[in-house]
Amino acid sequence: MSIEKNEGFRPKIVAFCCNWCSYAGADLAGSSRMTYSADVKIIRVPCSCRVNPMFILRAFERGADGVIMCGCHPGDCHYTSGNFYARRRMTLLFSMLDYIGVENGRTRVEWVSAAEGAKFSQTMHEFVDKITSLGKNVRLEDLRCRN
Amino acid sequence: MKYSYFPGCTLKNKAQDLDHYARISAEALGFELEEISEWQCCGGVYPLGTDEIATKLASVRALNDAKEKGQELVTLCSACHHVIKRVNDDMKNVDDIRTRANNYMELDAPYEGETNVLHYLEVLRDVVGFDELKKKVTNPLTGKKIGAYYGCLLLRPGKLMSFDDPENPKIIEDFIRAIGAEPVIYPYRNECCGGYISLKEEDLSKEMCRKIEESASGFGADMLITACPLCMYNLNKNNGDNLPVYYFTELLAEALGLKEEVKEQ
Amino acid sequence: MKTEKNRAEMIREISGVNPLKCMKCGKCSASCPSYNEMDIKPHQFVSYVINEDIEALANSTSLWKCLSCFACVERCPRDVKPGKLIDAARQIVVRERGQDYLTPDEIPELIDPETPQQLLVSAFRRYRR
Amino acid sequence: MQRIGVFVCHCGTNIAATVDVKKVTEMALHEPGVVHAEDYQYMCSEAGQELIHKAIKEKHLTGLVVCSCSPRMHETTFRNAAEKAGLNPYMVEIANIREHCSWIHKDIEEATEKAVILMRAAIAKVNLDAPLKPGESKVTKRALVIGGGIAGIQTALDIAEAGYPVDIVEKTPSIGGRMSQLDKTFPTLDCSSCILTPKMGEVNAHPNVNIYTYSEVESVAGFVGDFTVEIRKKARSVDMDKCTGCGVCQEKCPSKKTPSEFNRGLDTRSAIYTPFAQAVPNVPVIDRDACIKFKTGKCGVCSKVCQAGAIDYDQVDEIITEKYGAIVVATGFDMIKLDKYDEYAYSQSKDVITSLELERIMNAAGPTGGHLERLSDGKAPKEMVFIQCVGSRCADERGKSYCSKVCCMYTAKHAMLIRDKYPDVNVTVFYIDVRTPGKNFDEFYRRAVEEYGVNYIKGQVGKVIPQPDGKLLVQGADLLDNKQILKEADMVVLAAAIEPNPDVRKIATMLTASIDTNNFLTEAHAKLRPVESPTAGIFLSGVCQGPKDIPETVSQAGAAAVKAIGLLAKDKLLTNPCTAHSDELMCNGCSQCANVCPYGAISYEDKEVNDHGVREVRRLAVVNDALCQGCGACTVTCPSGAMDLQGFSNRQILAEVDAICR
Repeated sequence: MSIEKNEGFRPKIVAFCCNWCSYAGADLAGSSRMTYSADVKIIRVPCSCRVNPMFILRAFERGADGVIMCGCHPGDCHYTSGNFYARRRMTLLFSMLDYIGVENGRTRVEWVSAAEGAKFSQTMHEFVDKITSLGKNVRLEDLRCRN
Repeated sequence: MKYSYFPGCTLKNKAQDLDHYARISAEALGFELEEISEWQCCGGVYPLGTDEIATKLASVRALNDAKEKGQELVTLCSACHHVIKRVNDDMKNVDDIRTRANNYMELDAPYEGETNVLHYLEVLRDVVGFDELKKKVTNPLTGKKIGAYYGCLLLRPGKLMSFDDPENPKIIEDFIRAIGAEPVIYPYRNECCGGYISLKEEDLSKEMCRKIEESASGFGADMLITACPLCMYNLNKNNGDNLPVYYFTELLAEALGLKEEVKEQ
Repeated sequence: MKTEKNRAEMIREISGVNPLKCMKCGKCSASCPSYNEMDIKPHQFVSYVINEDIEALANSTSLWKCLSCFACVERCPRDVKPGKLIDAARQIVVRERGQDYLTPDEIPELIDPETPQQLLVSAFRRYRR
Repeated sequence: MQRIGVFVCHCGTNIAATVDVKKVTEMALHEPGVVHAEDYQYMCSEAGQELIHKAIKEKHLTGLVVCSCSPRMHETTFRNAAEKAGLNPYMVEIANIREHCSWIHKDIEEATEKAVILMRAAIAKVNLDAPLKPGESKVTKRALVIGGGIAGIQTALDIAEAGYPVDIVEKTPSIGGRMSQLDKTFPTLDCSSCILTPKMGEVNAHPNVNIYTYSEVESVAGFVGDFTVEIRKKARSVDMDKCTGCGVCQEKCPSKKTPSEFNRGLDTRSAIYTPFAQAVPNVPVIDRDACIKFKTGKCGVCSKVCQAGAIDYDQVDEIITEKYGAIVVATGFDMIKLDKYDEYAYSQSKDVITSLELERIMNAAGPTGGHLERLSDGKAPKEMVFIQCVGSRCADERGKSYCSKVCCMYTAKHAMLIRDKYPDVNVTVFYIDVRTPGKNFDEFYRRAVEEYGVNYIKGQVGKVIPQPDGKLLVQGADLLDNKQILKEADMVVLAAAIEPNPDVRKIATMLTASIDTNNFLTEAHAKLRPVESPTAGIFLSGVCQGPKDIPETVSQAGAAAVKAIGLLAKDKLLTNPCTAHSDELMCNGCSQCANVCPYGAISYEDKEVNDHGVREVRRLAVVNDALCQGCGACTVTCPSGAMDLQGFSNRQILAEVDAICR
């Protein structure tokens, strides 16, 4: 219902995908022609553990409405344990986002394997719907940069 | 242990003694069935349609009543169990049904599938324990060869009812062993008896009962027991005296030495 | 009057079933205890809905022969569960026309002293609005 | 400031049909640093690469952005093209406007807008790219094959023939795998043992092959060219050097009640056993869970009867550590458990069996001596029913989503063999589809129908109903005749789905090789790199990658061997230059990075630094480029921001974020 309210709103969504599983999963979604919204833009990183919380804050600072991070399933990390670090870091970061004014629903972590094109597409659908229903995000500001 | 109890239409009317057997046995086994006040009939059939709300409300009322008392909900009749358990699942997992049912009910707090629904047999298996039951049996039905008749409603859909293996159940067989008799396993025990259609399609349901009876007798059963009053009626009607069908609570009371007591009352 | 397309959509909606998932294995028809009584067989329900031939389903005796025993629901390997489609088709018929398969006048002839309440309750629930 | 060239590929119509490539090209020229932009039909072609070459030379480009397919597809192609023109290959970035754009969007305007944004992000990244130089690492010239079935045997033989040493690790007491359990093979009806046992002998005798049976991989460390593997050689309780394989111990062993794994539990074996008569090595093992000596301390019969004195109750597990350059996974498959499919009465009747059990029954060395009989009463069957797709092609959680691929053919084989040997036995097959894509496959199936009179019925079975007289009633559908059938049968054979060996998940985790939702190992590219794992140095052989029959398995085993040989033949490997690097002036030596590094690539050194004129000795993190795999875990954990990843630096990723959110 709230989706209808925000009709016409095109969210900016950044997706961080690890090279080994989720980026390959996105490729598979592509080659299988499983559509999802063009509002999602993917940034390739070697591993989900390369995603610095700073990157996510920066995205919100620059006007992103949602940020999603995808990695290999727990236990399947190409670098053995990277996604565990990522999971812990994101849990911590997400728990603080509310405090700085970003709703919980604007961030998400999802595990997508190289074989899960359908899951990638489905996840992006859901996420875009969610962000669309939340509407435009408040832009974070770095107070140090204020006069 | 005290449970909220949903007796259902048949056990409250035509088959009152079966309900008495259940209550008195429960008492002997150390748990109490507290009948839900002002319960309404579950409807007898689970409405499969995803947009059916009104037909699910009776179940929601019973479930919410149990929730407010902080009790688990025990059912005896297979059909009630099937309907209430599935409605509970809807209330827990289907947003649309939950929202609409709650809008209609206007409860103090919305009902979201909190109540745990148990069949009487599950209480015997998981709370009392069949070993414990066996110890309390004073009048074992030794020598009786009994076929368990599950029918469809208790077992299916397997994942949702999560009662027992829908294709190879054993809970009633274990029950039969616990009351000292010998279970007879036969393949038609989870095939439908046609109870639902016996009003209008008598011949079809007769044929189905025949198959069940033949299979059970073929494997050596002297009698059948069931947890569904409708199955019991339908099978008895169509079997004649060849293979009597009893309700499981009756044999339970008998094994616990309580049957005469009930009769005297 | 609703179009066949509307009605097919309604069946899909009420049942929550995507008939396109069917791989035509026939396990539903192989499991159905009322198979021989049905004019349109359980596995055929799927293609009738896909082909939007709902009028045929509405006139089918199968709607009233289905036992709601869930054997097809339990065993369908493709998550299609034709029993749900049959139930939805029955709903459509009952809702649209109020065409009752059972009327109160019939009852006295059909029952005997032992008939459990459950049978009447369920029959009414299944057969009429 | 970089001088960047942007190259936009049409990919025929794959990109150009949905993305306005001209517009993307034009927009590129407005971006900072871009001095050249052009589009072309197929950028990856010879002619396309020539365009890139020419532009680099003429416009003195220092960086490239190619807007094309996924970097996982052609990044290497374009990097090589850049290198040929004298540009450092790591100055190339790909904007993925095919898989992530044109293929998944339908609206041209939307897709074009997204393509431009993806291009901007790539340009922003190239602007901050720096030339990188790969290091070198050594190659250990030895291969490891995990699994000793036909896939593992063939791979090992091919690698050994090329002159490289190979070790096979096999979990069970003998190599041979599933193929050794089969009676005949389709579509030629060759005897399985007759073609397998010579190969088992050959691989056992090969001077370059070393076989560890009754052994499991315990741990894997290292990376392509330089893996270190620990192998647990389980205590066999029999000295392999002394044992002559006479078999007396197995005969005399008083504990004979253990279900035989080889015969699928249809009969029993002794506690000291070889799985089958042609086992390689022909040395028994003592199953300590079944052995009376191990359970009670009393017995020792095998030791008394062994003239070679080979029995050793005190043997312990041994851990062998070995280095390998390449690892081939050949862990194979098993059949699914049928406990969720009891409508077929598998657990309720002994006469309902799986196809693999039928293989054992049909085999002369099997539990019935090759005589087709009912396991309940030993009677010869007159009516046999086969049920296809039991647990295959399922959308629910009971079964597997995929087609198991081999069942249609082996069922035709079984039906044909039974009709041939026992012409009075009627055979009925309930099928959903008969799938026979393979050389001489459909002809084989047609022969079963036309020459042998096998009765194929299109329709699935709903229930198998055991009858009081011991017969089975099969209730199925005949969809072509639109009938429900009740067929009386003496035996029912279930074509149960196959699934990857359950151990493969553990092994894949050790190897950091990707695995799909069905536990099949993922290949690096579904079409172009089908025998390689995305993890360098790991190769895939046989059913661990997906359902396959024997000829396909053998071909893939050979292909995996060639890929492994190609790797072992190199003296040096170029390492990934995208490694972590610590800024000496920012590092405070806190050790956080070393704690998270999965490769132990970070160490600490006391080093003199010149911090704005202050000279002092500090404890600093130093990354070993040869060990670093470039995951980036350390870069995020570093509290001072000293650690950064080359090729994926903080500034680069932030620039991409900025470009996308602009």
